[in-house]
Amino acid sequence: MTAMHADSEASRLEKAEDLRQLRESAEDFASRASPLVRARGLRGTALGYDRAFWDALVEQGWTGLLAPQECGGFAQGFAAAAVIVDALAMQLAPEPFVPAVVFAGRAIELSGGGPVHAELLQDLVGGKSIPVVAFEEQSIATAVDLTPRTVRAEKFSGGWRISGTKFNVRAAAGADGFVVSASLPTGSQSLFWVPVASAGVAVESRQTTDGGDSATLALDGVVVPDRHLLSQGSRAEEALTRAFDEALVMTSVELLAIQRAMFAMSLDYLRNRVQFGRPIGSFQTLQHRAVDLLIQKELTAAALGEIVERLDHEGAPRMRSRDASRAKARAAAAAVQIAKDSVQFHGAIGYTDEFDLGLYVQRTIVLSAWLGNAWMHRRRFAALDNVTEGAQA
Amino acid sequence: MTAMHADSEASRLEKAEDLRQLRESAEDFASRASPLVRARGLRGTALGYDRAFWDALVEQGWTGLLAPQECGGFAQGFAAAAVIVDALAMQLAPEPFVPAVVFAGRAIELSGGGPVHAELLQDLVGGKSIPVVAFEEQSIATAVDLTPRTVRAEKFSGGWRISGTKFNVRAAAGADGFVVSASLPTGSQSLFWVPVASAGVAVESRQTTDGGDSATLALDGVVVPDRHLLSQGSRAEEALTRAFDEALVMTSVELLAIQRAMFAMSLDYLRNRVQFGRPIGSFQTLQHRAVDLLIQKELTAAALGEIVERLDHEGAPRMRSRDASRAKARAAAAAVQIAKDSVQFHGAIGYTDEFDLGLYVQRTIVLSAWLGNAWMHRRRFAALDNVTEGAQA
Amino acid sequence: MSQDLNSLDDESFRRTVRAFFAEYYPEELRFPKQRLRWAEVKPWFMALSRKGWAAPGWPVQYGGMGLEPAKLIAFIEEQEKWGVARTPDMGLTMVGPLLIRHGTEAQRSQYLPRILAGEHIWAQGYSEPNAGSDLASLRTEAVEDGSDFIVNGQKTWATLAQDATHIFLLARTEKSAKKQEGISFLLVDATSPGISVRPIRNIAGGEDFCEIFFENVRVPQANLVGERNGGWKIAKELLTFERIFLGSPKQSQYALARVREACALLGLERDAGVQDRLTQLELDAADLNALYGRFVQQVKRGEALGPDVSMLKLWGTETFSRIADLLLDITGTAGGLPGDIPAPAGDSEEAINVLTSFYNARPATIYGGSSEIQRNILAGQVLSLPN
Amino acid sequence: MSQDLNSLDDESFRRTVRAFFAEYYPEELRFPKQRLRWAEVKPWFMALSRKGWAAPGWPVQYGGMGLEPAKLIAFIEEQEKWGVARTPDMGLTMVGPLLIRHGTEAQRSQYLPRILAGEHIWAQGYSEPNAGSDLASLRTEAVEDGSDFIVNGQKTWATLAQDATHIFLLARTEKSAKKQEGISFLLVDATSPGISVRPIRNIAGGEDFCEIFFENVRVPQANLVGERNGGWKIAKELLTFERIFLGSPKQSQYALARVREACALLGLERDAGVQDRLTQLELDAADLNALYGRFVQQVKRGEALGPDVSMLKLWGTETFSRIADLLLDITGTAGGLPGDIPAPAGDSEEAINVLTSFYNARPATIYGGSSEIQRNILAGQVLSLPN
Repeated sequence: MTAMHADSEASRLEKAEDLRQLRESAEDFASRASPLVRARGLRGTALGYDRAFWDALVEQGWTGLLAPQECGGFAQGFAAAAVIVDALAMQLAPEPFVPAVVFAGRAIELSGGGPVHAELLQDLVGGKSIPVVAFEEQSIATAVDLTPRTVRAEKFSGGWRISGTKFNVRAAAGADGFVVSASLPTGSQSLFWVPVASAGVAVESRQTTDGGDSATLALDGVVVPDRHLLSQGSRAEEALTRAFDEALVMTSVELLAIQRAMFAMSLDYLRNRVQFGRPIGSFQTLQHRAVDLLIQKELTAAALGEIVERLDHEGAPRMRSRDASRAKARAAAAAVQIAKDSVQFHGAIGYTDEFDLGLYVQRTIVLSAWLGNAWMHRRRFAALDNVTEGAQA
Repeated sequence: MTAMHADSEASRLEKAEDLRQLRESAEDFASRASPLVRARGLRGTALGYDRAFWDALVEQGWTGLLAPQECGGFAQGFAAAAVIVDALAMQLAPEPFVPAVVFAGRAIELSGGGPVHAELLQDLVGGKSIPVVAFEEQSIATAVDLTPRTVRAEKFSGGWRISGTKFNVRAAAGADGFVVSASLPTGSQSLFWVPVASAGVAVESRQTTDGGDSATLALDGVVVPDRHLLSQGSRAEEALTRAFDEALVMTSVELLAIQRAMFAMSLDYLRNRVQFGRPIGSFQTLQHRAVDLLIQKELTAAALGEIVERLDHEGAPRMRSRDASRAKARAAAAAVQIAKDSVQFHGAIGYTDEFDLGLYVQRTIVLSAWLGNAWMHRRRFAALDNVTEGAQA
Repeated sequence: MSQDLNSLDDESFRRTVRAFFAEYYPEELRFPKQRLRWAEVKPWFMALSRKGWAAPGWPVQYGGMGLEPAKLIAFIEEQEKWGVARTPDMGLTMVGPLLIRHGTEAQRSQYLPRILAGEHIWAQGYSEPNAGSDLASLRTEAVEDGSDFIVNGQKTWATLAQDATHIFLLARTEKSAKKQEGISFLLVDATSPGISVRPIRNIAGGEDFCEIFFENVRVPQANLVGERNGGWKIAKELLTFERIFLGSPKQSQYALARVREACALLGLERDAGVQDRLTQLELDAADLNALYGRFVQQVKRGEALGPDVSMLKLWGTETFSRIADLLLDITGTAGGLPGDIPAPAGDSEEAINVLTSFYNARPATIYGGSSEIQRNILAGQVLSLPN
Repeated sequence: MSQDLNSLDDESFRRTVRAFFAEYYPEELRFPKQRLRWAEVKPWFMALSRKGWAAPGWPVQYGGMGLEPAKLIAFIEEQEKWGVARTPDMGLTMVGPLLIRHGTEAQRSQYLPRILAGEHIWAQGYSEPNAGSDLASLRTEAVEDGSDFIVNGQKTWATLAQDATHIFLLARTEKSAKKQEGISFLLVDATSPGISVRPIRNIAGGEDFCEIFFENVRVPQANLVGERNGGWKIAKELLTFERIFLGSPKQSQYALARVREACALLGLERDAGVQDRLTQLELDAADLNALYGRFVQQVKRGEALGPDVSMLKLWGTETFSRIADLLLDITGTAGGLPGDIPAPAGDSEEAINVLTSFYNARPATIYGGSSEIQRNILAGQVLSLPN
C-alpha cells in the first residue's frame, strides 16, 4: 500500500512534469504562430479560420492528442488536451479544435471500433478531414436536449436516407463532414457520418459575433452507405452524451483562458490608466470589482481543476454530465461577467473594435452560448441531481 | 376648463398644506411621546405595545382618520393616513395602527353600512376596541392567498358556528376581536366579527423578532350571532382584498420610514466613524454602497408617491392590487437591503442589541414578511398582470 | 397652430398626433432595432419640419411647438407607441435649449432656424482619449488669433458625428488656470478646413461613435457660447440635463418588450425561473418610471435639476443592462449570433434579436458620465459623504 | 492508537469514527441549530478527551491524534455527517497550533495538556470598540511592572468569552512605535483580578459575543508569546489561518440543506423560480468547495498560506449570506418569527427555522476581517493594484 502510494505519487509527478513541458511548448507555439492579429484577420472570412494553421496543429501532433494509438493518435487524455485548448484559446486561435478533435473525434471514437471509425479518426489525426457534430434541432434551444427527434434516418436497400434540419452547427463552413444524430424508425437514436459533399446536404452559414461560422445544416434525403452508421441505440446516446460533456469541459477550459486574458488586460489598464491624477486602479470600487472578478476566475479554475482530472477517469455518466454542466455554468457566467466589467473598466476604448479586448469579448459571447449557456447548464445540473433512478435526459 | 384647472390646482395646494401641517404635528407628537426607548421597553411585553399610548392616538383623532364621519371618523383618506403611519413608524411605535385602523377598520367599513359595522367602527375610532384581521390559513404561506378554505362557518338556529385555525395574526394578544374570513357551506366566502372573549376562541401567541406578537387563532365551534356576519360573497371578497391592499400600501409606508431612519443612522456613522485615520464614509466602496441604498429608498418613495395618491381614487380593483403588491415588493426588498448593509456599515456595534439600529432591523424583518414578502408580491403582481379576463386570485 | 394643440383635450391631442404619424411616418421604419442614420430618417424629419413639429419643446417664438409639459409628454408617448425612430437630435435637445438660454441673439438667429430646417446636424465634442471620466482634464486647445480661435486636438466618443454639419465642443482657452476654469464652449462648422471625422467601429460591429481630429481649425470668436473660460459650467448644465434624458425608462421598457416577445416565442411564459427575473425587472422599470416622473415634474415646475438626477441615469442604464442579461440567458444556444434569429419550430416569420441589447448596454453605463462617476456625484454632492 | 487509525483504510477509519459518535455523542445534540455553550457540550468533549481524540490535528507528541491530512478531513466529514456540534475550540484550533509553533517549552507544557483535558477554555481578545476593521489601531496597553505586565483596556467581539478560563490577546507594549510595531501577544488567565466579562446581547437575541474589560490586570511576562512587540506578525498568521477556517464550505452546505428541507416542506421542489436560485447557490458552494480544496492541499503540503486565502472567507460568507436570503424569501409570511416554525398543513412534526441563518449571516461578513478588509487585502496584496 505504501509502496503503491509512493509509485502513484512518482507517476503523478512525472505526469505533471510532462504536462508542464507540453504547456511550455504549446504556449510557445501559440504565441508565435498565432498572434492576436491573426485571429483578428480571420474574422468574417469564408471558413472563419485558416486550414494551413490547422495543418500546423496536425504537424504538432495535437489533432491526435485524444485519439487511440491504433488510429495514429497518442491517447494522452484530457489533462493534456486541456493544455493545448488553453494555449490556443489564450491567443483566440479560431480553428475548431474543440468542435472537431474533442466533440466530433470523441463521438466517433466512442461510437465503436469498426473500420470506418478508425478511418475517420485517422483522417482527423492526419488533417485530411475536419469533422464536426450536428445535433441541435432548434434554431434557439433553451434547454439541453441531445435526443434527435426531427432528423430521421431510414434504412433502404442502398443504405440509409437521412432528412431533417440541424441548427447551430459551429465551424460548419470548413467541415469535411458531419457526425449527425438521427432518430431511427424503431424510436432509438443513432449517429451517422455524413460527408459534406453528399447529395442533399445544404450548409447555410451565418457569421457569429466573433467572426466565426455557425450553420444550419439541411439534410434532404441524404443517402449514406450502411457503414456510415457509426452507432445506434444506447451506444449512440452514450457516445453523444459523453462527447458532448467532454466538449463542454474543454469549452470551459477555453473560457477560463479567455477570462485570464481579459482579466490581465484589465489589471494592466487599471494600473496604468490615469484619471483625476491617479491610476484608476487606485479607486477602491474598481479594486473591489477586480477582486470579485478574481474570485470568479479562481472558482472557475478550482472547479475545472477537479473536473478535468475526473474526466480522465471512468466514472458514472450522470456524475460526468453533472461535472460538465457545472464547469460550463461557472466558466460561462464568470467569463461574461469578466467581459462586461472589463469593458466597463476600459470605458470608451473597451467598446472599440480596434482594441483587442473586444476580440475576447466576442469570443466569450460565442463560447458561453455554444452547447448551452450557464443558465441552461445550471438547470441541467439540477435535473441530473434530481434523477434518482431510471433514464436521464 | 382653465377655471376648473385653476380650481383643482388651488384645492391641491390647500390639501398639500393640510398634509404638511398634519405631518408637522404628527412628527412632533411621535418624537415627543414615543422616543425609541419606549419601543425598546415594550419588546416582549404581553401585548407588545401600550394600550395607554393607543388611547393617546385616539385622543389625537388618528384612529378615526379613515372611518366615515357617521361613525365618528374624519374620512381623511390615505394620503393623510400615510402621514401618521410614517411618523409612528419612524419612532418604531409598536401600536397596531395599520393592523387595526387600516386593515381591520377598512375590512369592516367596506363590508357594509349596517348597525354592527357602525358600532365596530365607532368602538375603533373611540378606542374602546382594537380589532385585527385573521385570514391566513397556513403557518407558512409562500403565495398570497386571501381565500378562506379551512376555516368554515355554518348557520344554525342560534347564529353561526365557526371552526378552524388562522395563522400569523399580528397583534392578536391585545386585540378585542377578530375580523375572520371563513368559507360558507355554499362555497362562497364571508367575513365575521369574532370577539376575543367568545367561547371556543384560543389565542396562542408567540413573539416576533421585534418583540411584538403574532398568534395562531384557533376557533373551535365558536358561536356568533347573525349580525356578526359582516359580509359575504363577492362583497366579502372585495372588502378583504381591498383592505388587504390598503394595508399593504400602508405597511410599505412604514417600511419607507424605517428605510429613512436606518439610512440616516448609516450616513451619520459613515461620516463620523474613523478607521485607518479617516472617516469610513470617505472609502469609495462604502460611498457607492450608500448610493445604491439611496436609490432603493428613492425608488420606494417615488413608487409610493404615485401609489398612495391613487389609493384615494376609485380605480379598477385589479390595478389597485397590482399597485399594492408593487409597493410592498419594492418597500420590503429595499428595507431588507438597507437593514443588511446598515449592519455591515456599522460592523460589530450594528449587531449589538443595545445599539438602536437593531430595533429598526428587527421591525424591518417583521414588516417585510407580514402580509407576504417581496418575493410573494412580485409573483402576485405578475399573476395579476397575466389575468386578462375572469376572476382574479 | 401650436396654440391650437395646447388647447385640445388629451385624447384629441393624441388622436391628432397619431393621425400625423400614420400619414407621414414610413411604415418600414417603425420600431427600428438600431439607431438610424440621418439619410434614413431625413424624409421623416423633413415632414415634421414642414409641419412645424420639429421641436415640440421649444418656445413658439423660436419656431418650436411650445407644447405645455403634459402635452409634450403625450407627444413623446405617442411617438414611442408608434415606434417612431429617434432623429439625430443633438441640435434639438442640446444646442437649441443651450442657445436659447446662453446664446447671443446673433447665434440664435443663425443656428435655430437651420436646426429646425434639418440643415444643421450637430455632434458633441466633449470626451478625449485621455479625458474620459475625468472630462475636465481635456487638452484640445483654442488659441486666440485675431478674431478667431485656432483649435487643435482630438475628440472621441462623438455619437454619429459622421452625419454632422456642426460640432459643439469644449476646448481649453486658458492653460494656466485650474483645470475646470480654463475651458470654453465653442460652436464649430464641421466643414472647416482641418477637421477630419473617423467613425469608430465598435465591438458590436456598428459605427455609432466617431473620433474627430482638429488641426489648426479656425473658429470665429463669435462662436463662443457664454463667457470665455466659462464653458465648464455650461457643459455641466447640459450634462445634468442629459442625465434625465439618459435616465428615461424608455430604453428599459423597450428591452422588456423584447424579452416578453422572446418568452412567447420560446415557450417561457410559464417558466417561473424566467418570470421571476422578468417581474423583478418590470418592477425595476416601473419604479424607475415613477422616479423619472418626479424629475419631469420638477422640470415642469421650472426648477433646476440637481445632482440627484444622476440616480436616474444610474438606475436606468443598470436596469437596462440587467434586462439585456436576461435576454441573453433565455435565448440560450443562439446567444452568439448577431442580428435577427428565426424563432424555433416556426412556420412563423418571427425572429428574436439577442445581441443588440447586450451590446447597447455596454456604452450605456459608460457615456454621459460612467456609473462610477454618477455614484461619485451622488456620494459627494447628494449624500455629502466626506472626501 | 492514532497510529493505528492512520494505517486504516478510508472506509474502516470512517466506520471506527462513526461507531464512536454513535456510542458517545448525545442524540439530542445532533445537528444543533445554534452554537452550543460549553456546559451543553462538555460531556461530549470529555468523552473525546478520554478517548484521546480531542485534538485530531495536533501532533502525537503533544497529545493530538496526529492524523494525516486525508484522515483528518475524513474525521471532519464524519463529524459533519453525524451532526456533531462545534465545541469551544479556540484552544484547539488557535492557541494549540500557535504555541506549538511560537510558544516556549514551558508554555506548551503548561497549556496544551489542559486544553486537551477541557480544563482551559480560550477566548480571543483582538477587537476593540475603536479598533474594528483597523485592528492595528488597538489601544489596550500592557505596561511592564517587574516581572509582570499591567494590562488596561477593553476588548470586544470575543466569541463565547463568558465560558472562557483564558484569553489570548493583543496589547500595545510600545506606544511610540508605528502602530503595527508596538503590539505584543499575551496569554491571560481570565480569573485574574481586574477582568470583567460582559456578554453582549445581539439583534438575534443571542449572547455569542462578549466585551472584556481589563483594569490593572497583572499578567506574568512569561505569558508573552513570541517576541515582545512582535505580536502583530503572530496575529496576522492566526488571522490568515482563521480565514481558511472561516472560508470552509461547511456553513453554506449546512444552510443549503436547510433550504432543501424547507423546499420539501413548502412544496417548492418543482418551483423553477426557487430552484434556479437554489441551483446557483449549490454551484457557488460546490465551487467554493473546490477552491477550499486547493488551499487545504497547500496546507497539506506544508506551504504557508498567502493573502489569497481571503478569497475563501469572502466567497464563503457571502455565499452563506445569499443562501440565508433565499431561505428568508421562501418562508414567506413566517419570516418575522424567530425559532422553529411548524411546517404548514402538517400532521408532521417538521419545523423550519428561518431567522437563525439570516442573523448568523450578519456577523459572518464582519468578523475575522470584514468583507471590505478582505477585498482590500486581495486588491493590494494579490492583485498589486496601486494605492
